[in-house]
This record gives sequence, structure tokens and C-alpha cells, in this order.
Amino acid sequence: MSGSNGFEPKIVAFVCNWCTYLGADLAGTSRLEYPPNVRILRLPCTGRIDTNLVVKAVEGGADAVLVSGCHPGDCHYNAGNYHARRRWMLFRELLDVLGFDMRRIHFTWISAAEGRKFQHVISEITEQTRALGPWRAYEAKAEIDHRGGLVGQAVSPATGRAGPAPALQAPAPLAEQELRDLARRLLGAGDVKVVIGYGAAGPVFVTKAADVERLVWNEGCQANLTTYLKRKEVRALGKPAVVVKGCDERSLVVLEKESQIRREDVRVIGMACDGMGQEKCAACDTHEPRFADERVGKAGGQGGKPAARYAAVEAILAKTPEERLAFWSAEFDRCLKCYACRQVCPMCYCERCIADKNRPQAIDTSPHRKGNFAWHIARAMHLAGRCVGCDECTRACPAGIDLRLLNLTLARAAETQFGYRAGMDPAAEPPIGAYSLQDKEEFIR
Amino acid sequence: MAGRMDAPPTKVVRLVQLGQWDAAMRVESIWQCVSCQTCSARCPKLVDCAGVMDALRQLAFERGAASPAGRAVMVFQRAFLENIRRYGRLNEIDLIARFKGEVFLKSRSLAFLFRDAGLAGQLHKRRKLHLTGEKVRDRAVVERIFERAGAGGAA
Amino acid sequence: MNFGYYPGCALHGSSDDYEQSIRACLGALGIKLEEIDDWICCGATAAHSLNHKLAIALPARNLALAQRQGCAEMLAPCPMCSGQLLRAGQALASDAALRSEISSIVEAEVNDGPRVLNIIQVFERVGLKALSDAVTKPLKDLKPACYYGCLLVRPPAVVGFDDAEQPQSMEAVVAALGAKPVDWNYKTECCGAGMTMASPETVLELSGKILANAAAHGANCLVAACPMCHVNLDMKQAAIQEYSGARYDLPVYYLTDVVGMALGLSASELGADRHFVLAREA
Amino acid sequence: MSRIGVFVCWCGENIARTVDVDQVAEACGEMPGVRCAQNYKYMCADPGQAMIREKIASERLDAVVVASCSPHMHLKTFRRAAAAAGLNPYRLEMANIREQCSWVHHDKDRATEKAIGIVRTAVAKVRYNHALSPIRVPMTRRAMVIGGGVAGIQAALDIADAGYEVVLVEREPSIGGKMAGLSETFPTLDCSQCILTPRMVEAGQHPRIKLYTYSELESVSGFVGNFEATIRKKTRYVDMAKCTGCGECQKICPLKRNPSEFDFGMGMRPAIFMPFPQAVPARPVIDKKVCAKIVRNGCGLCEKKCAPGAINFKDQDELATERVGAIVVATGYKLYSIGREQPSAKTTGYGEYGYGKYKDVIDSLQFERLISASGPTNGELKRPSDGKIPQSVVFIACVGSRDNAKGLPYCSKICCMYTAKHTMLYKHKVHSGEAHVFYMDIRAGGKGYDEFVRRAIEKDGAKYYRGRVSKITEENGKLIVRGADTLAGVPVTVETDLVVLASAMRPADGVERLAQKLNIGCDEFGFLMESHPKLRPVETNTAGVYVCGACQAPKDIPESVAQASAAASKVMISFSASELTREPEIARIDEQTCAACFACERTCPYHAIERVELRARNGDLIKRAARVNQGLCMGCGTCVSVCPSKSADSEGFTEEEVYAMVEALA
Repeated sequence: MSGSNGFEPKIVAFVCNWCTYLGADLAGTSRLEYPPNVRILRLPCTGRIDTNLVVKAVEGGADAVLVSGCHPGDCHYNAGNYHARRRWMLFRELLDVLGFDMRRIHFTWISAAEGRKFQHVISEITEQTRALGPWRAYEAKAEIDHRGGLVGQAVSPATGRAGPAPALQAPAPLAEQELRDLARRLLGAGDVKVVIGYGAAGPVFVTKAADVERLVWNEGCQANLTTYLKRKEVRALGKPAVVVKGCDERSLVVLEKESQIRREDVRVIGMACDGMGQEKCAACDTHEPRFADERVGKAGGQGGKPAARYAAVEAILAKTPEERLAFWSAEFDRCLKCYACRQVCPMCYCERCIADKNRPQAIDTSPHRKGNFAWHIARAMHLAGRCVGCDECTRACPAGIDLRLLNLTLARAAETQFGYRAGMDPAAEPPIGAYSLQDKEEFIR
Repeated sequence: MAGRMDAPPTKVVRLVQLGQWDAAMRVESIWQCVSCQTCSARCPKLVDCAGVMDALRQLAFERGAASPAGRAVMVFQRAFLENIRRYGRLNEIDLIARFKGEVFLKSRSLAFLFRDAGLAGQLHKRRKLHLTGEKVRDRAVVERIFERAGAGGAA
Repeated sequence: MNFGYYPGCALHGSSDDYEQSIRACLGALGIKLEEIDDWICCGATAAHSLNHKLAIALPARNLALAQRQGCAEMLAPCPMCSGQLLRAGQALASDAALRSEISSIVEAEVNDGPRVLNIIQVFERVGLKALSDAVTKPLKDLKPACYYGCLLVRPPAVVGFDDAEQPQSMEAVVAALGAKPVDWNYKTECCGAGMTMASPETVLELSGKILANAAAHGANCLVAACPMCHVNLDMKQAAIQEYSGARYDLPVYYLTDVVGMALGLSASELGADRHFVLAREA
Repeated sequence: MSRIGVFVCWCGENIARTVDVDQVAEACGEMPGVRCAQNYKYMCADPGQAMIREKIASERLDAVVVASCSPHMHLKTFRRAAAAAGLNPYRLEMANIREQCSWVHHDKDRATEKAIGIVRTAVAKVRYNHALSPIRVPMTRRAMVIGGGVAGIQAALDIADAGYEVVLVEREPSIGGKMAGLSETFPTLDCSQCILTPRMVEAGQHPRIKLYTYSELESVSGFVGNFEATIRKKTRYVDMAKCTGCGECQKICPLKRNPSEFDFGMGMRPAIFMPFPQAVPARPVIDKKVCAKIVRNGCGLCEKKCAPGAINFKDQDELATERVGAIVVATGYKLYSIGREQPSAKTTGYGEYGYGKYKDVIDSLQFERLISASGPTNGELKRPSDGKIPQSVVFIACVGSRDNAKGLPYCSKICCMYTAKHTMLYKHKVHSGEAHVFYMDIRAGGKGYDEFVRRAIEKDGAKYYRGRVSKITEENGKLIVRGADTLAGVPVTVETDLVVLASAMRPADGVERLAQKLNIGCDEFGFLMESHPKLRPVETNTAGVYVCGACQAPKDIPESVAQASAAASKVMISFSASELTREPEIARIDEQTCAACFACERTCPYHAIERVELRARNGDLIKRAARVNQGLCMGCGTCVSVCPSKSADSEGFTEEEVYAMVEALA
């Protein structure tokens, strides 16, 4: 039954123990024949089937992957499949942007009674994959990137983009003075022990009222300083005040939701901001801080164009999957696994990152293409519904990898699929950890 | 109202459910419905019966399936709209004249023609008979609205 | 207090006694009505049954005119008109595409038009306490049957006013005037309305039942808020009596008539002397 | 290095026909960590199992893979065999080479190749399998039943009769619930009180049932086997111990005209009252909203009259705590309140029926009281307005049920039956009377049910009209009911003396709050959610909490009682040992690496994640972390997927085991 070239695809099926595994058993007891190309891995529930596993299977040379579980409403564990469905919705959009061949990633609901459906699904996937040929996901030629620059070309550290940064409007000098006065007052009164702010060259941690002149407010204040709140050294200084822009402030909302900070333990100094000339500023709709304890300045009021928020994602989606994969291969080939992206991210606060876990090693740590894909997929998925788009990872990346685009992909997915934008509404339910019976599942057979 | 009807609203809705449009349009009830909305307000299954009646009337008239009584209703409605198209507001005398005239031409019923005529005097006595009727200033725009809504040249 | 004012054809036609009553009554309460300039007919049932788009366009034009005139709340005393206006307003509010299409049809931008009020809601805006304080001639002897008819309360999803089955708002107004509204059963039954021309017997029968029930419950008059109901119950009362053989001789007042009378206005000021059935003693 | 034994089964010809078992065993022998690989005709038969046991001993195997059928078939069998030989049973895995290989393929080479692959993944996994032992959770063998209606009484008695203590909590002053107020019950027409009262007394006097009446659940903490419930005993103003239930206080109380809750306003009661004569406990309660002593420090006659001195106006709410191992919720139903605020609609619903306006338009429970021998009229049917015996009664079904416009979309299930019963009871009392019923459909599924309805129609002559009533008006002391007879296609007008509305069934007030306290779900209408509609109909998603009766869905007495006994038996199963033994294949969290983001807490379908604070010996907070409650976790592993650092892991399917399997595919 093998194809003309003798190619026999390898299909990996991750199935839940209670529905699809039993469906496969039923196919057996009913003697429903299907091609022997599939390897079935039994897990308790689709809720347990982590997206990392799918990546691992592809790394291992699977030509197609199937994930299958109980129909909605039938989950042995009530809701595991709903949670899984949500993750798949996000995961698929990410893989699509990465240029993975979506014809090789399948999702189905197969019940314990659907032995025949199991037979059909496996037969079809095998035939289809045989026709597609071997999956060479990691063998794409790294090619010219979609921005028109050459592979490896240095990019502007200010924008994470090739070419000159957009012209800037200098922030009002008055605001800088106001900020210093405020810091002086807070430190003087002993309300806070340290003010985390922008200095002439990088962040400053001002602990004495006399040092407030070190604080600056100018067009270079791009960093998201909330990331320092997680640092042990900074915590040791005592109660902090942190200088944030309206965009940075969103990370505080997320951190509080994830019980990493208690709002009352942090004094938030919100700076009105008309943009720092970064790419994200073009679509900014948070020029004014919304939750800050103290506010400084007033934004000029030229609102960003939210319509343009995900323009970069739409641009890459206009390319073919092959072009996308080639682009990302070029991007990730530059990755050094220095983890600067992780270090600078306010949302990466795990005590032990999954990348540092070695039993098992879910993510290959050596900087080759497979490991790099695995790392960036895992990082993006971990930020799904959490990333506030500060773009610090992109700014920090010494290799100029367009990490922003990955984050945007999942931010766009969260907004279009679940109407959720991280850090915008403290009362909103994050998409991961929740589910809705109305979640779209047109991609699930 | 249902008491006067040849088929109760349930039957009309049933015919529509079954797709028996022709039968539904032939039902006299649709012309007896006074659009009081009571059925729509009380239906436990959220069926807008009054809306169904409306739609059937329109359909029946368009397809020429309306009964004589039905035609009278529709002739009146059209006369009404024609009236609005012309003047922008209702001109009662013109409306009654048109309606009665048109029905008379078809039915040749003098009784119909002169029924209610006695009221005219009564109305006049109460300064309620307005022989000149109002017009809006911008009648052209009304004409254009009718045109664009696909009701030009009167409905 | 100011309201936009959409009289509608009836109030500028055979029911101009209603307009006279409204203007006199609300004038006495110090309410100014700003008539919508060059308003057009709402299309009533005719547009509704013949052309759906027209049924939205005609009221939409008026909403747009009102909006242009800058009024936030607009009185449309005729329930037929207010129903059409409300229906169109809701259709437009929920459908942006329709809004832009209709805007170009009616040659005027329609956005959030004014809030459309019926006459009872105007009295509610005045406040029942304020109304009762303004009374100079309490209507102690008046035992009205408050008649809502169909379109004041139906369909509930469109008008969103009072309880569609057991409304009480009109009773509250007349009680504030010192009158004693009777509890009766036909307050939301249909009078035959649109069948005046096409099927007069229907009107005689339906309106006859209303009059009979009001009389049986001890009412000495009816209070209505709809020009069409008024025509059927008042102008046709003689014909109804002839048809059914019963005698009622119940005067049928507009709500503004009774409010006006309690405020001290005379029947002729209110136009109530132009009704067909007149109160037996002055 | 592992010492794994692989045992390949022929399953007679079932496997061996398509899979070359010798070749498989040979290949397995080469796999890393495999100490021995054997094949045999029937591994599951005694000699096969003996072979496994023997090899575990002789080869000192530390893990076993049996390559045979589906684990759903024989995993337990083989794990028992391994345990018998002293191997931890969780160190045994199965490779399914029958259902998922030999039975579905015919090409022997490829099937053999696939079988080897399947065994390879199992071998890879089993190397990492943890030795586990069952989790034991101490079980407090004592139950709490919330709600003392017929379902709650049944559940409480069943559990108590089995020898366990039961705490029965009832919100009203007496147990008995709705059933205590019914007249006679369908389809047998036996008297409701006659069958229920003995059960109430039994519950009241049972040595193992502790009654909390006029009490409500305040809060619950803990988990299956170890709940701690706080119960609020509402102020009764009567000392239950001193009171003898003589009833003198009720006689002397001057404020006698208060609408009786038990009679749904059809009768009156004094300010100090027992809801009905057969109340259990037979102790009165004072209505603090009307009592003159409490409202304005007047009267006090009952206090003076009470010989044992049981009246205590200084009485206050008390809180009691009870430790229980299982909870049964049986909070029952209430009727859709016609003409009053409704859950969703803006209108008040059914104003056209004049309920609340016309005294002679009543709901079905009011009718039950009017026609009950123990009711306010002593069973003589007198209509509320003027006490006349109605010569005609109209019954309207589906008032609020199956009404998407202003009621509830579901069928209340019991109305068709009790309406038929009402017509019968009415006809039996008023022989010359006319019973009219307006209905949408007749739903009479059940033993003897349809026969019962037919009897009402054919023998007792109830007139049934299929159609809705559109409006009810009152004329000269008569109710004019206008409706439709859709079968005849004509409008119908009935002049009648009394109208009875079969109002929809809704869950009792406060059920959402109760559900929150117990961590169980309810549907959009407030009915409590069972764990599985077919297979776990009385369990909830919180282990140790069970539901029965009309709080779960509209149902009649037989069904409620059956479900109550089912819930009781589930409780008794969990009480059958002093410890609850649970499968150890559940989640665990490495508290050292946990970053305390609590994504797992949001995701867990069983609310099994707890927040803990890790403290140094001196009490300083070191960190916070998530922890799995072993009593609640069911082992789905959803927490593992959402844990960014994979500090969460699931035993039986650990990350190491699963990745080993995936890697073994390469």
C-alpha cells in the first residue's frame, strides 16, 4: 500500500484515555482496518496534552500529528477538553504564522463509540500525508526576511526594525521636573524606599531624596521598568515606586492577576506619553496611565490607530507558508539562546524556567534550529493572553529576532477569539484557565 | 379578533411553517387581522404572528392572491402611501376620495360609496373636516425617499 | 421643560382636537413643545405592510430632523407614530449598515435620535406629585376607565413601556388629579383601529365591547391617549349603539383633556367641546 | 540500569496471527533496560500471570511491560499479578498490540514492526514510572443532608438506617417540605400526609439523625471525608428543650391573621406558630416581623401563658459546627412567581391572567392547600374571594414553562400529572362541577401516568382543550377565560369560578449561593449540576457532595425519592471504610519551583488546587505556592499543561514518562 516512492508517513496521535483511546479500541474489536502508520500515545485527558508535546513529536520526525479527545460535553473530567480547545485555538494561529504546514496538524473529537470515525480519520490522514510527502519542517532554507533586509543585517536597537526610527516628539521638559519633585516627596516622606525610574543610561534605582536628579524623562525612556519588580536585589531595597507609561502599566495588571505583586505594595508613577518612537507606539491606545497612584504630565492626545495594531501579523500572513517558514528559520537561526528575551520580560518570573528543566528536557537547549523553534514556540505560548506588548524582548534581543511578531500573533488571537487584551481590564478573565462553550472549533473534526 | 377569523393565527403560522404559502395567502384571516400585536406579545415561542400576517398580506397582494376584502385593505393602504408620497402628510379628503373612488370603480357599490357620508356634516360641525389638507414644504425629498426605498410611483 | 413635538397626520387632521388639548394642557403646565420642522408622515401601517424599507425610512427622516433640531426627548402623542418611530430607531441602532443606507435614503444623518415619549411619559417627567400640586379643580366625580388600546403598550419589546398586560401608568396620572379610575378588563383590548375604513363592522363590534365593559364597571367616562381609539370610541359611538342596541353615552376624553380640566381649563379651551359624545352636564 | 521484563501475549491467534510474537520478543530483548523478554499464548490466563510473577522474582525485575490487549481490558489484572510478586503495581505498563495493532492491520511485517514500536514506547515509559501507593484520605463517617423535604428525609433515613450519623438541615421551622402540604398524590391518589408524616416522625426521632430546623448552612470548608460545616440556627424565640409543644401559646396569641407560608397565603396563622399540626419538631416559632413583643415591646401574652417557660425573647442566632464526610443537597423547588419579578424578562409575566389581581386566580400549590383535608378550609373547596364552592374550575398548564417569551424554556415535567390529579380531586369533591384544562401537550410518561390522565378525561369528565389561554377577566364575580381550542380551530370562552395556574418549577431561593459555598455548579436556571447526566447522576463535580430531588431538575415524588436513595447509597459506599482510598495517579506540584501564578487554580475542573504559604521555622514567609488537594484531584492533568514551569506534574503520566514515549517514537 506504500506510495510510489515507498514513503510511509509517520503519524503521531495524542489521545485521551476515555474517549478516543476507547474509540480506537472499538475500531479494534470491530476489526476496522486502517493503515499501520499511526502511533497512539495515551494521556489521561486532552487537557493534559501540552502543546510542547506536539512540537516534540514534530522534532522527532512525525509527518503528521493528531490530537483527539472527547466531544464537548463528554469530557471524563468535565472540562479538560474545553481548556484544551482554547489552547489549540491559540497554538494553531502561532504555528500558522510560523509557516508550519497546517495540513499536517489535526484535531478531532472521537468518542468511545466512534470506532468507525477513528478508522476514517486515521485512513484519511495517512493518505493525505502520504501525498504530501515527508515533513521537513526544520529543513527550510533560511531566506531573506520579509522586511526586505538581508538575513543577519543589524537592526536598529531602538525599534527592533531595520531602518531609521520614526521621528519623535520630545516629551515635555516640565514632566521631568514634576517627576523628580514627586520622587523627592515620596522618598522624603518615607512612603517608598526606592524609585525605579529611567536614568540617562538605563534604569536607575533611586533610594535617596537627594539623588532624584538622576531621574530623566525623555524620548529614550523605552524600557518597561516593571520587570525589575521581580528581581530579588530590587525587592531587598524595600517598598518600590515604579515609573511606568500607560503601556507598561498593563504588565502590572497581569502581574497582580497572577498574584506576583500586591498592588498596595507598589507605588505606581504613571507618565503620560505621546510615544517613544517605537513600532508599538503607532497603534498605542494607552497614552495616559489608567491605574497609577501618581500621574505626571498630560498626553498630547494624538491617539494611535488600533486598526494598525496587528498589521505586522497580517503582513506576514500574506506570504505563503513556505515563505513564512523560511523567514522564521532565518530569524531563529540567529538565536544564541542567551535568554535575554526571558530576562527582560516582566511576565517571565518563573523560579525555574521550563528551558532549564532537564528531566525531561522538553526544550532542547543547544542553539540549533529545532531547539530554537521549540524555545520560541514555548515562550510565545507561555505569553499567550499575558503579553502586554511592551516589546522589551525584541529590544533586548542581540540577534534582532522579530519576537514582537510572535507576541503580536497570540495577542491578536486572544483579541479576535476571546475579545481579550492582556492588562487592559483588571476584571476580565484571562483566556488561559477559562473556557467558553461558544469557543470556535471549526478546525476540529 | 380570532373569533371572526376563518382560520386562527395558529393555523396561519402552521401553514407558513409547512411552507404552504399559497394556502396561507388564501386565508381570509390575514385581512381581518387588525395588527393589535396581542398574539405577538403572548406567544410563548416568540413567534411574531402579527409580523407574519403583515408579510402574508404583502405577498398576497403582490401575487394577486388577495380576496376582494383583502384587495380593499390593500387599495386603502396604497392610496394612503400615494397620499403621503404626494403631500408628505396625510390628506384625509384626498385619501377618502381616492379610496372610495377606486373601490367603487371595482365594486360599483353605491352603498359603499356613500356610507359614512353622513359623518361629513357632523365633522364639519366640530371643525374637524379639513378640505385643504397639509403639505410639507420639501415634497421633493419625500418623493426621492419613496424612489430610493423602491416605492416610487406610489407603492 | 421642553420637548420636541411630532404631532403626526392625525393630530393635524381630523383629530386636531387632540392637538388643541395637548397644547392647552401642556401650556398650562409651562411645558414648551418644539414642533419638528417640516416633519413628514411616519408611514403608519401602510408603509409597514407594503414596503419594509420605507417603513424605516419615513420615521428615520423625522428622527433625523429632530436630531438636527437638537431635541433630546420628543413627544409623539399618537401611539401609531411613536411605535413606528421607536421601531425604526431600534432597527437603526442595532445595524450600522442599515444606518448608513437609510441616512443616504433620507438625505439626513441618523444617529442616536431623540428619545420618543408618549403623552403619559410626559406627565411622568412632570412628576405625579407636581401634577397633583398643580390641580385647581380636583376631578372628584370623575370615574374614568383608562383605555390604553394596543399600541401604547405593544409590542412590549418595541415600546418598553409599562406592563403590557396590566398597565397602571394612566390610572396613576388620573388618580393624581383626584379622579377615581375604575378597575376594568378591556384596557388593552383593540378597538378595531385600522379597520375603520375597510371593515367597519369589526370596529363596531370591538369598540362596542370596550364601551360595554367600561360601563359595566361603573365608569362615567373613558380616557384615551390615542387619536384612532378616540375616533372609534367617540365618533363611532352612535353607530356602535345603533349596532348593539345598548346605550352608553360615555364621553371619551383624551388624557390631556382630563389633566387640563383639573388644571382649570374649560372644555372649549381644550377642544373637548368638539367631541361627539359630550358630558351630560357641563 | 533498569531491569525490565517484557511479556508478549499471543492472545491465542488474535495477536499471533498478524504479529510475529517471536520477533517482537526478540526485538524487545534488545531494548535498553530490558532484562528479559518472553512470549506466551495467554498472558492473562493463570499460567501467564504465574510466568510474570515468577520472572519478577527470578530476574529481580523492577518494571514490567505486558504487550497484549487494551489497558482498559487487563491493566488491573496484570497490576494485581505484579503486586502479588512484590512489584509496585504502578511499575507495570501495558502495550496495546491487539485492539490497536493486530486486529486492525493485516500486513504481518508492518503489523510486527508497529507492535515493536508500541512496546518500545511502553518500555521507554515504564523506566520512569514511579512506584505509587494508593492515597488514603481519612473519612469522617457522618453525613449532612441539606433540605428536609421528601428527598432529604429519604436520604437522611437511608444513611442513618445504615448505621451512620446524619445532620439534617432545614430552613423552615419544620421538615416535610412541599410534600407535607400536598393533598393527594398522583397516580395512586394516596394521601400525601398519610405517607409522609410517619417518615417525618421517624426522621425526627431517629437516634442517629440530628435535626437542625429553622437553620441554614452558613459555610463549608474542607473536602471529601473532611468537611466542616457551619450552620446558622435562626432565632426561634422558643427554647426547644423546655417547650412541650402544647400549643397554648398559639391559642393565646392575639395576632392571628398573618398569611400562612405553609398554606401559601390561603390560610392564616398567629404570630407564634407551628407551620402545621404535624410539624417535626412539634415546636413553634415566633415571627419576629409581626410579634407585638418584638416589634414594639407590647403583648408578651405567650410568655406569661407558657407553663414550662420556654418563650425566650432574648434568643439570638447561633452558629453550630459539624464535621461530616459527605454532603447531600436536597433543597427542592419553588414555583415560578407569576406576575412578579422574573429572572430575565422586563415584563412581569402573565399579567393577562390577573394573578394577584383576581383573588380566584391561584397557583397549583395554593390549590393543593385549598383541597387538602388538613388545609385552611379542612378540605372543603371554597374559593378565596367569597368562600363559595366553585361550580367550574379552569386549569391552565405551562404557566411559565416552555415559554421562551416570558417564562422558562424547559418543561416542568410534573404539571400535566398534577393538573389531571387536580381535576379528579375537584370532580370528586364537586360532582356537578366542571373542570376545564388548557394545555400545550400532555406529557405523561411514567408507570400508570398516561392511564391516570385518560381517567381524568374519560371517567371524571375533565374537559381538555389543546391551546393557550389568552386573557382572563372578571365580570360579576365570574372569571371569563378566553382561550383557543387549536384542535377544533376555534376560540373558546369559559365562564368559571376559579382558575388554577400550573406554574413552572424553579430551584428554591438561594440555591446559587449554596452552590457557591459547596463549590458545585448550577445551570443557567439555577438547577444544580450533576457530574454526568447518565453515569453520575447524583454526584457533583466536588467529591463528597451529592444532589437529589428537584434542586437538580424538575421531578416528581417517586423520582425524587429514588434519587435520594441513590445519593444515600453513594454516601454509604464512601463510608464503607474508615479511609477513602483514591487512585494515586493524580497531580502533584513541586512547591520549590512553583512560581505561584495559580494558572492551575483557575484551570482545575475540581477546585483541587490550594494556595499555601511556605514558612521558615521562625515563621517567616519564604514563598507562596500551589498545592494539590489529594482528596479532590481526579488526575486529568490539565494543570500540567497550563503550568509554565512544569512544576505541576501528573503521576501515571509524568512529563518524564510522556516525553520518553514521544522520544521513543523517533
